[in-house]
Amino acid sequence: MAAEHAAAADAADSLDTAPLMLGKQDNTTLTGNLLAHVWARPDKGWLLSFLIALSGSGALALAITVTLVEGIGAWGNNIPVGWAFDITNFVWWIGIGHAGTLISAILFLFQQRWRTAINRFSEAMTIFAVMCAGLFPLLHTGRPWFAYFMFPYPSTLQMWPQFKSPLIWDVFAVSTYFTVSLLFWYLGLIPDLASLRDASKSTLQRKVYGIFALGWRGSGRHWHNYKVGYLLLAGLSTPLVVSVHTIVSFDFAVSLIPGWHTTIFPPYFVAGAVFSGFAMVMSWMVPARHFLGLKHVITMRHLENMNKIILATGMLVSYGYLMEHFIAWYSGNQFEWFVFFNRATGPYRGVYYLMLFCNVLTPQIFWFKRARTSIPIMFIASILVNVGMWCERFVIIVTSLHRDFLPASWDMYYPTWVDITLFLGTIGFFSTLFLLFLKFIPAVAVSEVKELNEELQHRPAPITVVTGA
Amino acid sequence: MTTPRFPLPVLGTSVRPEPTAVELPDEASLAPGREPGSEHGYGRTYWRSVEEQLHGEAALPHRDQEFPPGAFDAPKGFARRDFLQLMGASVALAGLTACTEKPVEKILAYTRAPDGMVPGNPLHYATALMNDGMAAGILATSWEGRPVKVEGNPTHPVSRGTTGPHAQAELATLYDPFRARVLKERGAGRSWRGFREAMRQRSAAWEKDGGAGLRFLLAPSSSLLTASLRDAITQRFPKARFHAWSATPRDSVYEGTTLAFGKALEPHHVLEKADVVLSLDADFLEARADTVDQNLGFANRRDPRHPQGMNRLYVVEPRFSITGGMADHRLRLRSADIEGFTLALAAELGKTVPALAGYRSPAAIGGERAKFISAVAKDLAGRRGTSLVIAGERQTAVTHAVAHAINAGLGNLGATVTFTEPAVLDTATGRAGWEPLVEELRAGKVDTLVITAWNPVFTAPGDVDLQGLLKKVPNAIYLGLHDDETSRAVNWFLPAAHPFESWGDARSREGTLSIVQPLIQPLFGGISEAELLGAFLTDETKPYDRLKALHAERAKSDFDSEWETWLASGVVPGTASSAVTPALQADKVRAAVAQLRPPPGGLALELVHDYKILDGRYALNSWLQELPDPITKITWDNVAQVGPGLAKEMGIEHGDLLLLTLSGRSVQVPAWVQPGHSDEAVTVSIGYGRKQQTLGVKDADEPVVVGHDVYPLRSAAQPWFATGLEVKKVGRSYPLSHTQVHNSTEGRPIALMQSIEEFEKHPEAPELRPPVKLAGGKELEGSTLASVQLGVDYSKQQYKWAMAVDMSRCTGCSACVVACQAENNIPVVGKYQVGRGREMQWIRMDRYYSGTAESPEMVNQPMFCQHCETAPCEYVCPVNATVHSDEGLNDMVYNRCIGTRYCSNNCPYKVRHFNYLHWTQDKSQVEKMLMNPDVTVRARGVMEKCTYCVQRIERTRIAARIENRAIGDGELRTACQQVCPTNALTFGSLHDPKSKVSERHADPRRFDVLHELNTRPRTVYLTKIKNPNPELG
Amino acid sequence: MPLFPRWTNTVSRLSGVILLALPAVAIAGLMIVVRSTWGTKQDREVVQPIEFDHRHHVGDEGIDCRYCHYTVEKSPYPGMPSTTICMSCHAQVWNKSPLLSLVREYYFKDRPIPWNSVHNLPDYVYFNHAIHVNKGVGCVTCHGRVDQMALVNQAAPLSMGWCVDCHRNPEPQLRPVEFITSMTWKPDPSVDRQRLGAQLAQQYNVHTRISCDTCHR
Amino acid sequence: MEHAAEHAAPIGKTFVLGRFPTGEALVDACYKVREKGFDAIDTHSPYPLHGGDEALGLGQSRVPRIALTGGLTGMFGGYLMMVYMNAFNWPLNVGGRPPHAPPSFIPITFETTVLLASLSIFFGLLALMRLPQPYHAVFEHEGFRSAVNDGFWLSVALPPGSDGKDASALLQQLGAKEISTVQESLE
Repeated sequence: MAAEHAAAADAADSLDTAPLMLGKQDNTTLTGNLLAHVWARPDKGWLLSFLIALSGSGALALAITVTLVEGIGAWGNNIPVGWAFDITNFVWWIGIGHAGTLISAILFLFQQRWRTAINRFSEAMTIFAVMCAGLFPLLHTGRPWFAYFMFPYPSTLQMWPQFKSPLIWDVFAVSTYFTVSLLFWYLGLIPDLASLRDASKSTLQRKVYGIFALGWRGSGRHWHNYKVGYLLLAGLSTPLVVSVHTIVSFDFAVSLIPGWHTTIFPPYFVAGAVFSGFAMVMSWMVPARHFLGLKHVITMRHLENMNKIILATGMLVSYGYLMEHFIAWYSGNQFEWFVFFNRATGPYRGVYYLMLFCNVLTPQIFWFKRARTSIPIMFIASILVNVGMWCERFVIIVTSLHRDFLPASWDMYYPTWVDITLFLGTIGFFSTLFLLFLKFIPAVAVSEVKELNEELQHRPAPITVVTGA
Repeated sequence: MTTPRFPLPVLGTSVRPEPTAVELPDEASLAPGREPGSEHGYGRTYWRSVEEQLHGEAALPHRDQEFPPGAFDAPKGFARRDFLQLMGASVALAGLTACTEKPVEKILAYTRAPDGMVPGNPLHYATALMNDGMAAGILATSWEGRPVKVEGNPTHPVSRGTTGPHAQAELATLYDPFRARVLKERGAGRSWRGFREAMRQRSAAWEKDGGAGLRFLLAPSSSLLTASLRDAITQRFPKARFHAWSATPRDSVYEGTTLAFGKALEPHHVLEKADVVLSLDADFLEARADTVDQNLGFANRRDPRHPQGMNRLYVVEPRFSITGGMADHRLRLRSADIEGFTLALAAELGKTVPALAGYRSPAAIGGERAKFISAVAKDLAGRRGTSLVIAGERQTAVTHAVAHAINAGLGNLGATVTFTEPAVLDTATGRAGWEPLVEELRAGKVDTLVITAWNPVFTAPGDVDLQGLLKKVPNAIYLGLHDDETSRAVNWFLPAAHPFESWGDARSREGTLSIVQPLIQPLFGGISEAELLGAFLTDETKPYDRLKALHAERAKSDFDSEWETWLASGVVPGTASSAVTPALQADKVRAAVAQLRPPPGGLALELVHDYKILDGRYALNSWLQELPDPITKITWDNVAQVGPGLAKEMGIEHGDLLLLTLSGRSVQVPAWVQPGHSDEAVTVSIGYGRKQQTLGVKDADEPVVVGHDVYPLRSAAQPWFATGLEVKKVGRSYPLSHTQVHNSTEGRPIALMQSIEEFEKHPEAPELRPPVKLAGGKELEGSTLASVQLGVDYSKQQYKWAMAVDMSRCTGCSACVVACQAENNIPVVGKYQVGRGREMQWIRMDRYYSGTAESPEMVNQPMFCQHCETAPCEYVCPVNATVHSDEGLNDMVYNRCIGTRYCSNNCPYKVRHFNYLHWTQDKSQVEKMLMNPDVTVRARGVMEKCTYCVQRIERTRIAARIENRAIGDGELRTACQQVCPTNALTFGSLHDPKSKVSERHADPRRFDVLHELNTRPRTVYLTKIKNPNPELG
Repeated sequence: MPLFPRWTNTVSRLSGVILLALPAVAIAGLMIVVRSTWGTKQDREVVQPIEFDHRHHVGDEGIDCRYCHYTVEKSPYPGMPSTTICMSCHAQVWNKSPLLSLVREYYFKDRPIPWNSVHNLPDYVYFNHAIHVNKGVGCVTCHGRVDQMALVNQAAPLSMGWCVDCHRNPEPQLRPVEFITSMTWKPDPSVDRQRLGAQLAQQYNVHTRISCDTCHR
Repeated sequence: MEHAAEHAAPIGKTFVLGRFPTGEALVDACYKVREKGFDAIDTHSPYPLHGGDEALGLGQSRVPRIALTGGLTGMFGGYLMMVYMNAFNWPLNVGGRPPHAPPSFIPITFETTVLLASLSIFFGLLALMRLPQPYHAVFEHEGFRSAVNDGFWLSVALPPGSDGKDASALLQQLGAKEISTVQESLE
């Protein structure tokens, strides 16, 4: 028994290039500095960025109001381009959310130790990203006040939703995804909330955190069930996260529009989602670990691993592009082929080439360790990848629609200020929530890190997740 | 649309025998710029007075429930809009439908129900519409006294049950809230009685001098009533003179016949009999109200299976016209050169046709033209008696005369071309018509000028300053529908009554007389021309009585009963003028020809009347303004069309502003590079460039200038074309809104065209092997692919609705687009929104070019919902808002739609249209009267599309089921099918193997657009067949 | 001293339950409301400008519905009586009654009487009276016992579900057309209602449709 | 418990708490304390202890079964819902597709499965752990605040009547640092 464990540990070691935790930590010190940023009064930097983010949310509110009062006509959409920025943003945000679940669930199942430091952070991101994403399916409808038609409830019309439509699948997938992520996140949060409750000096804080901590007292009998529940939720989230982006890709794959009607979409969308998700985590983590003083728990090892994943998924995405084009040519379907020809030579080619640059070329730099371990490079690269993935969705949606089967119906799409404000607004909204999260909730999973610390000090084995005798 | 009935005009509450102008209470209440649809809006004052009388302010009806008197339950039409509006607006804030409490609707019944009217069922009244005085019979569908749709009158020889786009859009003019509503003297409101009084005073003076200073400038007319009034006036004032003016004169036609036959005659082209047709810049297929019958005649011969075989059409023209688009061979030529071409042709023919010997071409013609001429000549000579040469109205008298000579030489007179006495009162409606008047005006001899011609100040050629001349006229009177340039230049302005508001009569091109009966009381207290002329007479007889008196002696037996039959059927039987067979004065023609000199070279200016707004008289008609031009697909603008060669040479691109200068006068017009256009000419259509209130347009509440005015370039001497044009690029670009940006099919098998030989070789459409049969062999299915999925079994249902479009017949005239707009309450969105790709017309008239830019071939493909049996739009709708009906219609349920637009994205034909903004919001009461109560008015945020006119299907079905019978083939017609001048569209049930639509579905030419997607469209197309001359290969 | 006193245990659990239950209750409530007579406007009392009493005209006098609603058999609309029809009787009967003064006023001023509509379908619904009346759907089936209504009110919910139910299974609602306007007709209890219905459906060749375009255009 | 309630005036449960320096010490202590016959014991630690479950003598968790039940309910419930609505209650002709289209129903079936499973796990957990429970006797001891941060506590629930001397003594000898006896308050 012990022998196996040791072996497993060594195996893990051989890969461990950099340490997962810097310096000698014990539970007391960890409690001290992991919670420190919660006690600290908000500094200038935080306030400034929060102000900016808040104004972003304001812009979002304005854009939403205009859309509701004016109608979708306030956007640039038209016939044939019925979807544009709206669905582009939706897919982009949903994709970003995926990294969180991937890190917290999949890496958990694979018992990746390095996940512990970053999972809380990325789960939060998931939830906020899905909130931003969820806005668009609602907003993009012409009559959002009738959106409840999409829910299966017994109406006096005796009408039901139409379950063959991928949009309905979306409704179920996104709402399920949001609910499950929220539960998963909160469940993981309970011990830390308790920790906050009991570590705090002010009674008000104690009471507030106390309410959310539900009276957690670290009971062994609780841990007994808790571990299993957490594991199962992780187990469920894993296929869920895959299903969500698969279903999102069905929005396109199930249609018959050339450029959409493609069987490769599900895997290629999921890869893209993880790709952009990790990039987004990176873009936030680099500054966060610096400003919140978490360098000792979020080490270069973490960042490097993430860069490796970015590289890997980047390659998957590039393969996706390659296949799309190949099949379009190989199918001999003139409509299909024209779409890809048009992407590269048509009026939107700029976006297309930007996409290729950001998604295919940029990640290649992570073949080099120096790049993988250089803070500025990985930061810039992560931003570029986010841009690139947005472009990808734009290319897929708009260039496929604006020139499809009958040339007489072809037309152009140009965004209006409302389109752009909506997009930037969601970024502001996302940042607002995220900054609040960083301020009031420990950015790393305290109890898990403590456990990891324990592991690392007398390294008996990787975290055991098997229960019972 | 139940079985057509022609009930008698209802005398009583709904339609009064004669229009009566509003007696204005006092000048004070006539503050100018009164808001449309308010106080003087039809009905408003009416209701208010009642309600106030009875119960005072409190009892006033809800402002959204005002409607014409006698309308029963009419709020349906309006409240529908308001209800959906409510959803759109207030619900947006409220969040729940339950939160919108509708006010109690009022139901207003008749006090005395008019006989023959069943509230809730429309009636059809026969009347006529005029274009430059020549009538086409129509039937107006009227809901409780509210005309909402125009159809052709099947019993009328010209209309033949169809109309062009203009007749369809006439209602938008009738209900235009910007129509003039106040009778003014120098801007101050006056009453009709006051005006008559003023005239009476003046008439004393005229009686002394016999009306030496009394002049009339009338619109071209064929009205016998007008004629009798004119006689009466000339009797009273012998020196009074009448002139006619139209910006689209047909003078050259009559001058041509005068030259050829010694007197003005009206030529009629019997296209049904013509095997070979040569059009000398004659756009005879444009479906104008007065010539719409020619379309059907021509189209019937485009059928390759026609017993006499398919006809062949040669077109010689400077620009690319609708007719040119149908041509088997086209030759690009400046109008100025067409005279020469005609002579050359005559000369060529002279070699074989003795009667035509001795003609000589003024200039030597070589190369392609010579080849063309010899080929045409050979073809014509080979078809004596069944060939036809048509000269265009823009062409010179000589061209016409020579054309007649050729027809005579080929023995076509009396066969393919016949003649009658002109039906119009004045054959000179252009320069010749008014030059004497202009002289008198210059001399200041005119003291009273009565103008009923449409807006002559605007349409006057650039070298006649009518506005200035009118200043010299102490008493200028203008009768017009709108406050316009002319009304501002005269001192008496009278708001005119629309033809649908007044009694009158009119004759069609070949003489058939129609009684014009009012369908509705004058909305804005308009005055008819007859009334105005009556004001110059002593007897006060109303036009209605005059009319009856005038036609009294026509009656064979009992006048009153016959009179009502005439009204009901829309034509007075036996009034068609008898054909005359004139003798050609060959020597006179030769003499005239001898004078001809070859025209100067260089760029020529080609002025044409616009396909949509003609000479500008329809410029305020938002339906026609928004209609894409049949050729250029441009909306809300006119352009300077240049040939591809010239464009390359000068580096001109779409939308570049050009400075056109001709004899010192110049205008700016945006350029349009038109394939197939002559490189030696620039074509601009007249009538645009007026500052106007654009009705029903979301983004333009302020008056805006629409298009560019080119009348300044026109000269009285050369109304249609002139050489010596200078073109300069201004260097700026001008935004144009067109509905089709891409003109080629990209080699995709979409709009198929094949030559007759190919068709003979293998009759099936190239893209399609014969339609497969299902097990059982009865069902013809849309797809020819082995289907991956089982079809739905429709055989249980009584009907299986389907449509077929014969692209050989379709000219692209776009009448169907407007008809659909009228029938289905389709909103107008305005230039800006069209530019953003948000036009709403359910029919998109796709137009593709093939071949070279210099001599392209055109294919028209009306594209509307294909009602696919395996519709891609349906399975992506999350809320079941678009599903299939049991009879195979692709239903669109507006009130279920939440507007995800997924259906449109997934529609390979992109025929769905989305209400991006609340187009139907804030319409005036008058506009609301235009709405078809049988069709839901869509709100913002819902998808819409062609429904196969489901409202007509259901009405007909219910009528039939009440009578316990089946719907017969042809009993039920969609709006587009009914209007189509070439009968290109067919609709019916595929379960009836004898139905027209079944025949066309079985036609070898039938193909399904994008059938490879296995959408199984119910709407199928028949390939376009061309009949090229092998010699021109 | 603990952070929370003991009673908070109960409170916290209770509040948790309430938090979850609240939305469920709210939605259920809404569904009940739209089905209530208030939601369907069945309980709404519509006052008319003239005190016209159907009890008297239909019940006591036994005037056939079609005498006033004269187009019900040939038009989508039942046809509101023109004032002439009122006067055709009330020129002789009660021609001095103050109750009818308004009718006379409207009549002689040649102005329509502004009745208030009671059965008010949404404007995107096209209900056709003619076809129903001709195929054996009696007035009373939808309008209720008008002969017992002083002030006509909406008898049926007029919800889409209600329409569809009948369109799915019309037989039980059919009656011989000769009794179409009868308020009191009851099928002979000896015959099976469903059978009678089926037989009538056969006879009038009734086949109802539930395709959307039947009512929405 | 009931017994006591019947006879004497009700008194809250009493617990003896003891803090141990490390997790291992705590785990060992558990075994010892249980040997001495105290079964109603519990550990309190910032993170799950190694072998903590065995030390407390806990068997299989019930959570998996709860999850399975929830998941199956979601699966069948979801699929049957769609079949009823689209194929049974009102089968509409949607683009000629069969009203009962299993492939198109799979995604939602999957989602409902996951959703119900997760919900049942979460709420099942709360139920099993008797949470929320803001008050517990152990909180009576101020020092216990370390339990969720860096302390490792053992709590022994005393049988009614016992004063807890023996328990405290035992803990002392097992090397507990900070020992106190707490009583559940009744209001």
